[in-house]
Amino acid sequence: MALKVTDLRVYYRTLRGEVKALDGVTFSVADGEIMGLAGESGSGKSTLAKSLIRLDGRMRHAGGTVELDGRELPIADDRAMDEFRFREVSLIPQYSMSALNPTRKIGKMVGELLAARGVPDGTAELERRLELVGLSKDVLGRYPIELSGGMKQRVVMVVSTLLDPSLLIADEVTSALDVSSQKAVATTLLGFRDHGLVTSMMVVTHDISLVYQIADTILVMYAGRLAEKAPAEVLVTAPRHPYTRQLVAALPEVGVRYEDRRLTGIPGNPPSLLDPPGGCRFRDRCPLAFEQCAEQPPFAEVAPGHLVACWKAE
Amino acid sequence: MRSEALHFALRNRKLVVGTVVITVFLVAGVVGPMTIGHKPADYVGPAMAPPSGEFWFGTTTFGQDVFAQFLYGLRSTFLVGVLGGVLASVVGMVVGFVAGYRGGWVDELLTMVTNIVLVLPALVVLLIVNAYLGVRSVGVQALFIGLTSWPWAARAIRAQTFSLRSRDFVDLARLSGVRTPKIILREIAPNMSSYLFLTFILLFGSAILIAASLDFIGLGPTDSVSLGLMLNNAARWSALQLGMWWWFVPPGAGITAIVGALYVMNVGLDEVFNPKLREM
Amino acid sequence: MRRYFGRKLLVYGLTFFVAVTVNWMIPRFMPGDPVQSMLSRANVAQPAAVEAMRVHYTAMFGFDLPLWRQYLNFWGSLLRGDLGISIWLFPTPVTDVIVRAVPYTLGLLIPSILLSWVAGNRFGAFAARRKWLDNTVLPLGYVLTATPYMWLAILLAWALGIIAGIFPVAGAYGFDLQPSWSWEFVGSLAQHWFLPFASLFLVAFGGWAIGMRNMIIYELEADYVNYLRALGAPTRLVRRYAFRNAILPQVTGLALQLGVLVAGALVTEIVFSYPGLGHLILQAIQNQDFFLLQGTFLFIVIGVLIANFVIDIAYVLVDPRTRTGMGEAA
Amino acid sequence: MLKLDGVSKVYRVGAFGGRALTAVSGVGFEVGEGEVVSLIGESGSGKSTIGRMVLRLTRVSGGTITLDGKDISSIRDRKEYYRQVQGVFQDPFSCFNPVFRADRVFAMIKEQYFPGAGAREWRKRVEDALESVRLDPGNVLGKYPHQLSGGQLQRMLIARAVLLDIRLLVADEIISMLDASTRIDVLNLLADLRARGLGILFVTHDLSLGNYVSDRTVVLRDGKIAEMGPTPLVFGDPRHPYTRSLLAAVPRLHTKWTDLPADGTAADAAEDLPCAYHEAAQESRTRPGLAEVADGHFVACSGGGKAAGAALAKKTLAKNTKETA
Repeated sequence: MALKVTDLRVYYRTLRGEVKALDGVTFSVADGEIMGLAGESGSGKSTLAKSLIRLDGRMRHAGGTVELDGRELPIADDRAMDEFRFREVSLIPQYSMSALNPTRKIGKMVGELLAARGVPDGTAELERRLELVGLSKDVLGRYPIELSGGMKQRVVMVVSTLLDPSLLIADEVTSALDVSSQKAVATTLLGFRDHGLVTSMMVVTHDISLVYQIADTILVMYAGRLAEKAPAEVLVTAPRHPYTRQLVAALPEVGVRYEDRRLTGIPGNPPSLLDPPGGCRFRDRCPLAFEQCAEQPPFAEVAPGHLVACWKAE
Repeated sequence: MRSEALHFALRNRKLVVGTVVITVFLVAGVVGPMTIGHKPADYVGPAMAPPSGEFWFGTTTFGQDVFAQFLYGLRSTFLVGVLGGVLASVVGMVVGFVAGYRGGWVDELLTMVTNIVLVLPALVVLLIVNAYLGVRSVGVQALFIGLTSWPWAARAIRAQTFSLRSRDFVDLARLSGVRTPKIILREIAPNMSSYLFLTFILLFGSAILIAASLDFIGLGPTDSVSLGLMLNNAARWSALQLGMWWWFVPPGAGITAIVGALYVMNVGLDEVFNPKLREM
Repeated sequence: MRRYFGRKLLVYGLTFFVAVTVNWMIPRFMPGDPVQSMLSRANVAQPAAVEAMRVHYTAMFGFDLPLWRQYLNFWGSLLRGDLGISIWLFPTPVTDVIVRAVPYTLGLLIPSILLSWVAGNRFGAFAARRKWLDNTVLPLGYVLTATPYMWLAILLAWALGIIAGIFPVAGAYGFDLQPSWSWEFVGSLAQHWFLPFASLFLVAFGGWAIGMRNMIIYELEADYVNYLRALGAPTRLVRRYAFRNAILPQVTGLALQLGVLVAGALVTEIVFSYPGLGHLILQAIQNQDFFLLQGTFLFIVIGVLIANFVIDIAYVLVDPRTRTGMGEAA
Repeated sequence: MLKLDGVSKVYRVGAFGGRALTAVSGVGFEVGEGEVVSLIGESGSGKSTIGRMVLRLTRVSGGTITLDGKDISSIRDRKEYYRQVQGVFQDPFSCFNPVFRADRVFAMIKEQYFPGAGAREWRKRVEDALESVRLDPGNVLGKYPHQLSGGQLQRMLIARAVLLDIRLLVADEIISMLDASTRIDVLNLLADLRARGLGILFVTHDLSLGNYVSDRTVVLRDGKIAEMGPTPLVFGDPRHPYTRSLLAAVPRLHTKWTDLPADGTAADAAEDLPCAYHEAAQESRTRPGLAEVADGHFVACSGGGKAAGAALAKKTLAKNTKETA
């Protein structure tokens, strides 16, 4: 088991109180697994992704553990986490376009980063890997502003995976891209795993159809909790959680036309996480809700590798 | 959202301290002179007397009451600050809004003018103007200060306007048939009201400092007392050599306290308006 | 980059043009006869000398010529380096008077600007690091920037000059000395230099420290900082980058503050009777020596423009973005 | 109703308009009453610029845009134009001035267009409009924008447009920032408006959305039309290699990229096809640069087959900054 998250809770401090953005999640990611982490805004997917590498100033670790390759990650301890960052857990951020220091030549910046992390000389490897994503080593001698957006994104992808991390988190890396660029980035991610540069991967996205293309499994979150995890194919074709089912049904596909088949969304809004209601958080919007839903259903395995948090999921 | 700002405002030490200091001086400047029986230039006491129960800040070489001068001086200092600050803010806003909103050659032209006035050292220009034209009243002094100190404000407001202009709500207002001046006034300006206020505070402070320098050089108002003029007199009549510290310490301390309080208030407000700077 | 400098030079050229025009225009807007008002205040005893001066100044202004001619003549003599003749020190040419004073002003300004900038930035970055330091140093910084230059100068002169008696409080060197390259003279020069320098330095230092502290705090929120942190980069590296990037707006700030710093130097010189341009301005005003005043004004404007240009060059050297030709946002 | 004829947009960039940047060149198409036309393209294709030109937020550099045969730039009274043509934009949060209550967008319409309407009568109209976009007036009136969801805000903006009895709506990427569970409902609203006789210009980068709702599709590439025609034809039988490669790159829910013929082969296959424009008979080239290959189905020259496919492959990563123009 590469990654094992147990009952993780991370809260956001705000003026009106703590937002329970991540409220008790338990799951694991196997070696070599690419797990898509899907959810809408406010589902807690970004909080989960950030928690695994670096809590920002307003986030508080409220409980639970994270284990990577059998070692517990000290996620609440910013200093102690440094040892794991980059080497064990790494991140491709959403803001790739601005992730590089604008006043340093790229090669110099990477060199200084590596030296600071105690990695001897990574230049040769760096050049090799840039070539892998179709960049010449000339980019090392340039400033970020001299590169196009796509080039910057590729540089960041290479830098993030340079130390062969055990877990790579890709946070909404395709959301601002055109379809053709999305495909290329997604394929590159797949290539990282296939070439063994990273062991496992978490691809955070709001776009299920995209993550379906490259992920082995997909984990769906809703309102700070896990809804369903299943192999990608199963999740898309035979989802068991009513939320997943409605969500997948609401996605228009090429070929589906309004006149032929009118799709519908999910009525209602997710609950506020400042003071979330007890029990299943989807129950106000759920067509199947019944009395038992006042109690939080366990995230239970209903078939091999298929976990669902719903009393009605058999 | 508004109550949130208030919540932080009341808990922001910098803002509270700054506001209290300003208020105290403002009240002293407005109410104080009414409590004093004589004019600041009257020869009311013994010459060169150190502070005492009767003359709190002592007297000048000629037996004038330094405390009375201080209170009257606060008044003109605030007046010059407010008038100069308001005028500079207005000019800066007009130039900044128009340049930022219209863009194109209007922007090019206004930016050019702004840069020219920006590069010219304001005090030195004021020296020339005041010396030749014999500017000798607080109002006119404030006018000239206002007319020379707006450029950085215009630049800052232009940049803000420029970024707000591309926001969709501006387009939506245009689609609603709202005319440009109204869009600037009712859509863009409210969004940077905190920023405009901060700009005004800084201009207020800098107007006070510029006026004090002019007064000190001897180009101050002839019809009233100001803190800068007090410094000028103290220096001219060798208060320094005579060890009359009570003559030159209060006016300088007054200016420093007012301008410093304005700056601290500014930071406090910035923290209130800008969640990023708030301490959690 | 060529465009960047081209634009800057255009602005400076226009500024110079505006300054000269203002300089030419103001005496002509002055109520009454400028020559008469100048001479009435001039401390010249002999009537013959007064008459000579009247002839000279009337010719200088050239009031009998058409305006455009006056204006062109003004430019003509300016370009020949002729700024007229001082009334206060008649018949010394204004240019000579100014050239004698400039070294003193530069001697105060350049070290105080550079040192306060360097030290203020270092200190501000350092203060942003620790909460307690930030909380104690910050208010001090604000008090310093809010202090009128002349008042700090007076306080220093009073405390260290009059009371403690460590430093002299007037002039650039001892009254009993003649300028020479002797140790005695240089020592006296340094002693007289220190207080004005210190008061300029302190006020400016406060401003830079605060500016840097705020810049660093913004910079530490930047995406590249978050990325570096996520990759476990040590604080040392992150701070180094943040400092380097926060310096850039401070360079621009230096250009913006030049006018204020020059003004500060002028009033400080007045406090210490330091024989620089500030002292000249005071004398010019007291003696109604408008030629001297105007000449000093032009000199200062030229100096500020040159300094601005130097800063622009420095900016290009420290910010790679201006060099690539893509970041022409200036 | 709306007709674009040879419309171009050239931006002057740099000081004093030193360089020119062509965002749109020679685009012509129509939007009829009760018709949804989707304008599909990647970032930098000029699709948003076209939307803004139709809304008169950006000046047209060349060609004409006409409404019922009348050049829109000749309509002096902008209000008169905006009474008939309205827009909804991509980012609902950016459309609301954050310092005011959300229903200010309605008040602005009242102030500008119906100053005489009584308060009660107006409130009724607003409530009706809100109900027509399936919002509960009690839930949204009097709230600040940050208290509402993106979906709610976007519906309010549609309600705002509907208040004016418009005939044409420009919907610029209106659902790309919404969550998956609510976006389809907003999309359905567009279809409802169409049923009421409105013409809709639906600007999007998402092929599946365009396909879902539109009657006709215009595929833009680098400011020019690559292909256009009835949606089923364009998507069912794409004739331009660019359209094909776009379709191949769209992530689908039940088909993986790997299930399609491999990357290269798809492109190669497209390249091997002869250029549809040049194949077509001379007399079918009824519009400048476009040939009518089927009824109402136009296609541009593939630009030398291979070049087009290769260009896309290269572009794959090179251009992915979001369209800002």
